[in-house]
Amino acid sequence: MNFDLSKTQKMLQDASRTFFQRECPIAKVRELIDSEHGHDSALWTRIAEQGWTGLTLPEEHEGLALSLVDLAVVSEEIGHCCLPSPFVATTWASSLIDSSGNAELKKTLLPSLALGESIATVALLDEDSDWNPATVTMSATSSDAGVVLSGSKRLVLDAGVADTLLVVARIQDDLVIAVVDKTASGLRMEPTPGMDLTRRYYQVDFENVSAEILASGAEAEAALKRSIQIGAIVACADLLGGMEWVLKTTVEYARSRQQFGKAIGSYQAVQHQCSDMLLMNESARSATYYAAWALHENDPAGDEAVGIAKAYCSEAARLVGNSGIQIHGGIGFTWEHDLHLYYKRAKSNEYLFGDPSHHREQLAQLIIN
Amino acid sequence: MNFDLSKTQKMLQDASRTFFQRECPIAKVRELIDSEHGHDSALWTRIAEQGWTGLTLPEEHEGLALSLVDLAVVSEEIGHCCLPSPFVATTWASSLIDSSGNAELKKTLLPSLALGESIATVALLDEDSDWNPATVTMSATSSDAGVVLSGSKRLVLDAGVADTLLVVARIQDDLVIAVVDKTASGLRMEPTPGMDLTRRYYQVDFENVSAEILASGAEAEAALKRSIQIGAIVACADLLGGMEWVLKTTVEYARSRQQFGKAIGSYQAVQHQCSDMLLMNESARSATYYAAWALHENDPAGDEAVGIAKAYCSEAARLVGNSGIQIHGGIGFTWEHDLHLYYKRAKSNEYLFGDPSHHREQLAQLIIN
Amino acid sequence: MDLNLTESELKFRDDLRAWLKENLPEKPIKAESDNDPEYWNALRDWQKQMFEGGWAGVTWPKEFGGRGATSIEAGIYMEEMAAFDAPERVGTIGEGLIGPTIMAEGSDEQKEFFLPRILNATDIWCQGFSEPNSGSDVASLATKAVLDGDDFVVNGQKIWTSYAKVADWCLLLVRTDNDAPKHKGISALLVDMKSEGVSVRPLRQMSGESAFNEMFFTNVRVPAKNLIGKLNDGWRITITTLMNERANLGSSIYIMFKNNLDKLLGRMKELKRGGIRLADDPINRQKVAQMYLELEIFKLTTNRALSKIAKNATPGPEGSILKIYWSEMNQRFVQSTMEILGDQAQLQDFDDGSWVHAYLRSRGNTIEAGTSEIQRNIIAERVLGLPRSY
Amino acid sequence: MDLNLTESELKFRDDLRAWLKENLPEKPIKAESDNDPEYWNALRDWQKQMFEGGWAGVTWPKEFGGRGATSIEAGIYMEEMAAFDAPERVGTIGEGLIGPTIMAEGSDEQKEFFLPRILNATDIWCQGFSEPNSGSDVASLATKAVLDGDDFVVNGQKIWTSYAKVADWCLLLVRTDNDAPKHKGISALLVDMKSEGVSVRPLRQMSGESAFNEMFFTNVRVPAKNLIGKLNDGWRITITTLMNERANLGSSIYIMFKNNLDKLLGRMKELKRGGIRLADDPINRQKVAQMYLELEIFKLTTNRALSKIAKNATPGPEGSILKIYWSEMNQRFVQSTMEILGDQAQLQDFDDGSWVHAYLRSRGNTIEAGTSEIQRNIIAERVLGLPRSY
Repeated sequence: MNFDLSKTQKMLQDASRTFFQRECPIAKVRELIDSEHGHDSALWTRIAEQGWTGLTLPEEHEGLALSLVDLAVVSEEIGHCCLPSPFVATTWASSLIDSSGNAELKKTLLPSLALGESIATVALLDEDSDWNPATVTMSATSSDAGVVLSGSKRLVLDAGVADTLLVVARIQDDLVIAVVDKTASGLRMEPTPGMDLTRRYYQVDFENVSAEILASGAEAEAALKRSIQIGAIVACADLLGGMEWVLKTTVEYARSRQQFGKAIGSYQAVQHQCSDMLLMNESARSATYYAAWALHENDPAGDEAVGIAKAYCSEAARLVGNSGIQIHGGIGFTWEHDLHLYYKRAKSNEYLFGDPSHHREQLAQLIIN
Repeated sequence: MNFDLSKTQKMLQDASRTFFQRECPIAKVRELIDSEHGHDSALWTRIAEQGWTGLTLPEEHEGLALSLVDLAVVSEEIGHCCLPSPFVATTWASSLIDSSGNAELKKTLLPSLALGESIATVALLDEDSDWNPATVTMSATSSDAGVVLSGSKRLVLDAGVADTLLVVARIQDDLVIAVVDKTASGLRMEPTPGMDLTRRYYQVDFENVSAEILASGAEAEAALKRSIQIGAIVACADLLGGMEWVLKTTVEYARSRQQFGKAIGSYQAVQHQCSDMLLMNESARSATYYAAWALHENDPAGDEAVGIAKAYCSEAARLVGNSGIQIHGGIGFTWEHDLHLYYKRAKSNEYLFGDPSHHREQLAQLIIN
Repeated sequence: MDLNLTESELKFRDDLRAWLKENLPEKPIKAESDNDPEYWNALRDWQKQMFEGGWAGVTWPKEFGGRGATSIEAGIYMEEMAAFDAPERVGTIGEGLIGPTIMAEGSDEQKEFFLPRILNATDIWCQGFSEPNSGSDVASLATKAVLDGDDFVVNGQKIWTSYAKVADWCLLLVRTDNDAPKHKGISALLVDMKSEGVSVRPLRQMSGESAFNEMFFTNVRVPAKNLIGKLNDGWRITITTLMNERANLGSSIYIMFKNNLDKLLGRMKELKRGGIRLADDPINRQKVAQMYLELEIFKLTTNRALSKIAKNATPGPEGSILKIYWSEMNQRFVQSTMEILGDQAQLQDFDDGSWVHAYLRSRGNTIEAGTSEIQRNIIAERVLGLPRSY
Repeated sequence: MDLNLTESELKFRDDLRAWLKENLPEKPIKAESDNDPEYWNALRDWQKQMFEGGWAGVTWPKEFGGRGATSIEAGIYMEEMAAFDAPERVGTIGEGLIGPTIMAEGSDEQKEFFLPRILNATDIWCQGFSEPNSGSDVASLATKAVLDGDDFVVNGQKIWTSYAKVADWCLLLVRTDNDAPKHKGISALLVDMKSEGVSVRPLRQMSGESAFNEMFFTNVRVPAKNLIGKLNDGWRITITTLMNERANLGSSIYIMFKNNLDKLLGRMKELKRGGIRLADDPINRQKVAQMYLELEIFKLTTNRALSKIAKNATPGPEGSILKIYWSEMNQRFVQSTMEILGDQAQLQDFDDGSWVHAYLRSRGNTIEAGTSEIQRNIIAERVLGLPRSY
């Protein structure tokens, strides 16, 4: 048993940290925040050149065929630098395509996603649905070319820059995943900005939009489940990287900030909060990397491991953020300080791919039934 | 608006504190703990001489006709000294009789309860039921003299010393409260000791036990509801008195215990726990006395005030106890130290008259519907 | 113990209600931008109107133009103002903090000049206490005042100042003796914000708005007669002011949270998630009930404190208990809200972004007006009598 | 990263399993009373049997009679022993703490004499560190040893000593220099518990049992050759021992809690309250899922630590993280259990009082083996590099 990253995984870690420190320092993050789409296509190209847009995709589709642990490594660095980008959306979408059995669409769609030449996203949530695909109600009707979609999807990540939308709907009782091109007629989208300044959410409306079918029925369910789990790993690693930044920044501040003639880090009230931050950070790390490993290995514990990680990391990152701001005092509460960028991103990650309450209930089903 | 106790209430507070300090110091508590019934009839007589066994009962039935605020005052002192006695059981039972419309049984039963000449208790909980009387399923059959009872009740307080048991059952859909004499044939009881060393719980089995009816139908429901609310006030005040003891004892210890050359109370880790203990103690005080006042005044907010107090005090006393033991360190974890007596009593109070989860759901019904 | 309002308390409340019904501006006063002069003028007008109606400085003694209200009436006042959603009181720092300080410590001349101008909104006040390097340790402040002829010459920087952009005057703490122990070398000056050398820069919070400011003082000349109290006695004066800051807020905070909770309950009844009405989810029910009960207990403890102040005249360090209670309650409150409403609550356009704003703004609650850590120190040391920890 | 067991780890596990299946006592070893000699003899026999099977001192180097197991194998060992519900290891202090200390610091003579006797259960060990007035501040200990001819003469009192009632030997910390700074005047002695002047008094815990003791030393003569390490160098030795105390426990704790959780899940499926099966109540489901996830993460972090120790050889202050984690997790765990099972869980005869015992015993978890407060200080100072707070 070896919990350490392998030598090549450590190289990937170093390479991605160096890359993002250089390519996306916090000034760049703030610049992207103020841009329309929170996306820099030149930067995206450089990320793709590293192969990270196709990290886990098969080599035949221009991917690197690396493991989900490697995906977690890169995602952690992305969270650590607070990168605004369609990385989560595209990774989710490409995993969904890759998890389907549709060889033809894989061949059509995956290579350009892997090479960073196109961007995709998934439109899952209905007005009333949650992250359990069983609650999706948007109905589709069969057509010659595939399906026709009408209805609305909310909280669609990066729809504004996506070339392809994978839309989850239902033909009668059967789940269907439909592939919608950005140019399709009847497609309308509106930005619905969230608390997280580094991500872009959209409301997407469909009015008789024609689409191809990626997968349907049990196959669609299985592919969707796995892609959501992969998305959850990405979100956990993103949270982990953010936590790590907050912890490090806060401990540094606690060492240098003086009050009452001493560094505030010498007061137990501050020390003990820092210790708890470390405890949560370490626990989140165990949970995230184990989940990535178990899911990749198709270990029977994979399902529960992902739920455990997502529930824990979501809460831990918020609590670490709370303490980080508190220990910084007033300055940590300003727009000028970078803490709030991480704090807000942690909230969007908390919801993405299911909040803690959702995952606890899923977990209860696994352990009770 | 005056949140202070009145002059006579303050006198009652002083008198009861002095009385219990004299009559039931902690050595006496420990002696009673080791006794069979956790009840000293001589002490009970002296308590009755003060009028406290009939504190809120009408004067015509030998009570003092004082308010529920006064009852809270005395109950707080009882909790503060950790008195083992059938006070909770008898107060609950006499409130139930008093809240019923049965003039005859009031005349028969209340005076001797008020004068401390007899002891009563309420048998509410079935095998599967909770503190919501609607979940009681034990069925009774009508008879000439009243009803015949068969079935079991659990967690009956002080059944071993009770002269009268008030049994909650159901004739078809109607709730019925039956009065069972301790000598009734077919009655069997077995002690089921709990964590709380200062209280005695029993399993009580009924096999064709004949009983008179105190109340039935809507009247029984209303009387039972009010008596449970009064019981909840007693439990809250008991918790409050215990919390106050734990806080005071812990702060004294933190002032005197030295580690690393300083009183441990000079470390923020200890200080801040003590501050939180005070905050909870003060909050519990506000909640308890307000609930007592509102219930007594039949204020429309009475129902919710009782639930608020019971949910809050139950959690607060446990958290205060946790910190009390933690700050005392090893010595606070010994049998020898008195902390555990309060800690265990807080747990039985937490369950009595409904735990926090129960009261939060009740409260949700009030505020949502 | 009698929690009903007395007859005079009822009359106070009813008079206020009647006046508010009559006088409340028809449409809410809202700022178009951070620097909208119309907004501030409207608020000044409202303050003047309140003064003319006899509803400014309600707790001030009648001799100074106030109403001589008790602490309980003051609580009623805050509660009603919030319940009527009355406009922000731009004079609140003057009324609540500066006025009482001037009454207690000011010269006759200062009282005569400043007090009426506070009540009728001629002067808006701010307070210059915190500095970038002295947050919790207020007494370590470095802004310096040196006597030069009849004037103090002030140099330094302050931070976290509410109303600095519009204030006419500032109660400024300055160091007047560098050699004395830090608490003994501080003086309090009444500074005209229009003085040369005063500049103000807004400070944006993580929740987006700029309610606080930085103030810079460069060779600002302050007449020596604007010293309040004795030279180097400023720390004692500060303590009094800070104590006043913590009392009395509870009643309006309660209404503010209560309104949010009602709004949440409304949303819970309307919205569904996964086919279930939010209000029917047992987990949501537990959460909202917990929010409700914590909030009600806050009101009760506030009322107990007011009831105590009504007898003992001055607020004590127990104010720290209320400060910790509401600030941390609000942080639990907003998190529960986010959990109950689910992912839509993170959107800036959901309910006008009010949940997002409440969520983010709450992080400041445990920092502003004395951090939770400092409040716990105060309780431990001044209420529980534990030895000093720092 | 590969979380599968290696081939040699699998072999270690399978060998152990095979041996346990063959050798585990048929019925559990249980004490009739606190002072039941049969109980302790049976435990000694079990320890001897384990030694003979090659399963005592698994992490000890082969030269000292051990198995030379890696930290990961040690984790497997703890996990399997717990999973098989194997009897308590009466030699655990000797194996885990005293043995490694003697190996590192003892003289050849000490090694030769003591080490084999630890493994074959000839000697049961206890450790005399804490004193009534030195709890968290262990280095302030007052038990005194004065050299008199060839012996040290020991006077003083120790507390919280496990196994003291049955121990043959004690690793005792004593003050040998009153004038030196507190950390520099401490020595470590190996004391024969049968020496004249040693007396032991059991200390009852709030959970009812007496697993700890007080020890009193009155003019106890200890041969000078039983000094371990150098005179006045006892503190350094203590630190090593305490570090060992914190590592390695995780794997057995995990199984213990896991068994409790499984028992709880079983109860939740059987029992109803208010007409609803406990396992169907959405609030209970949230609670039990939270317990489950916290416990699994504990196992993961334990495995990560073992994986790290396997490379770096010595456990570091990160052990404090695991100590805080499991002790506080267990306290949440028992409270959730009490909430889920409801009022019946408070009864002494419900599930043999195991829930009551677990609930009460858990309060000691954040006190024993270094309080949570001390552990947080250690993390802050030694892991995060924050300045010392006390």
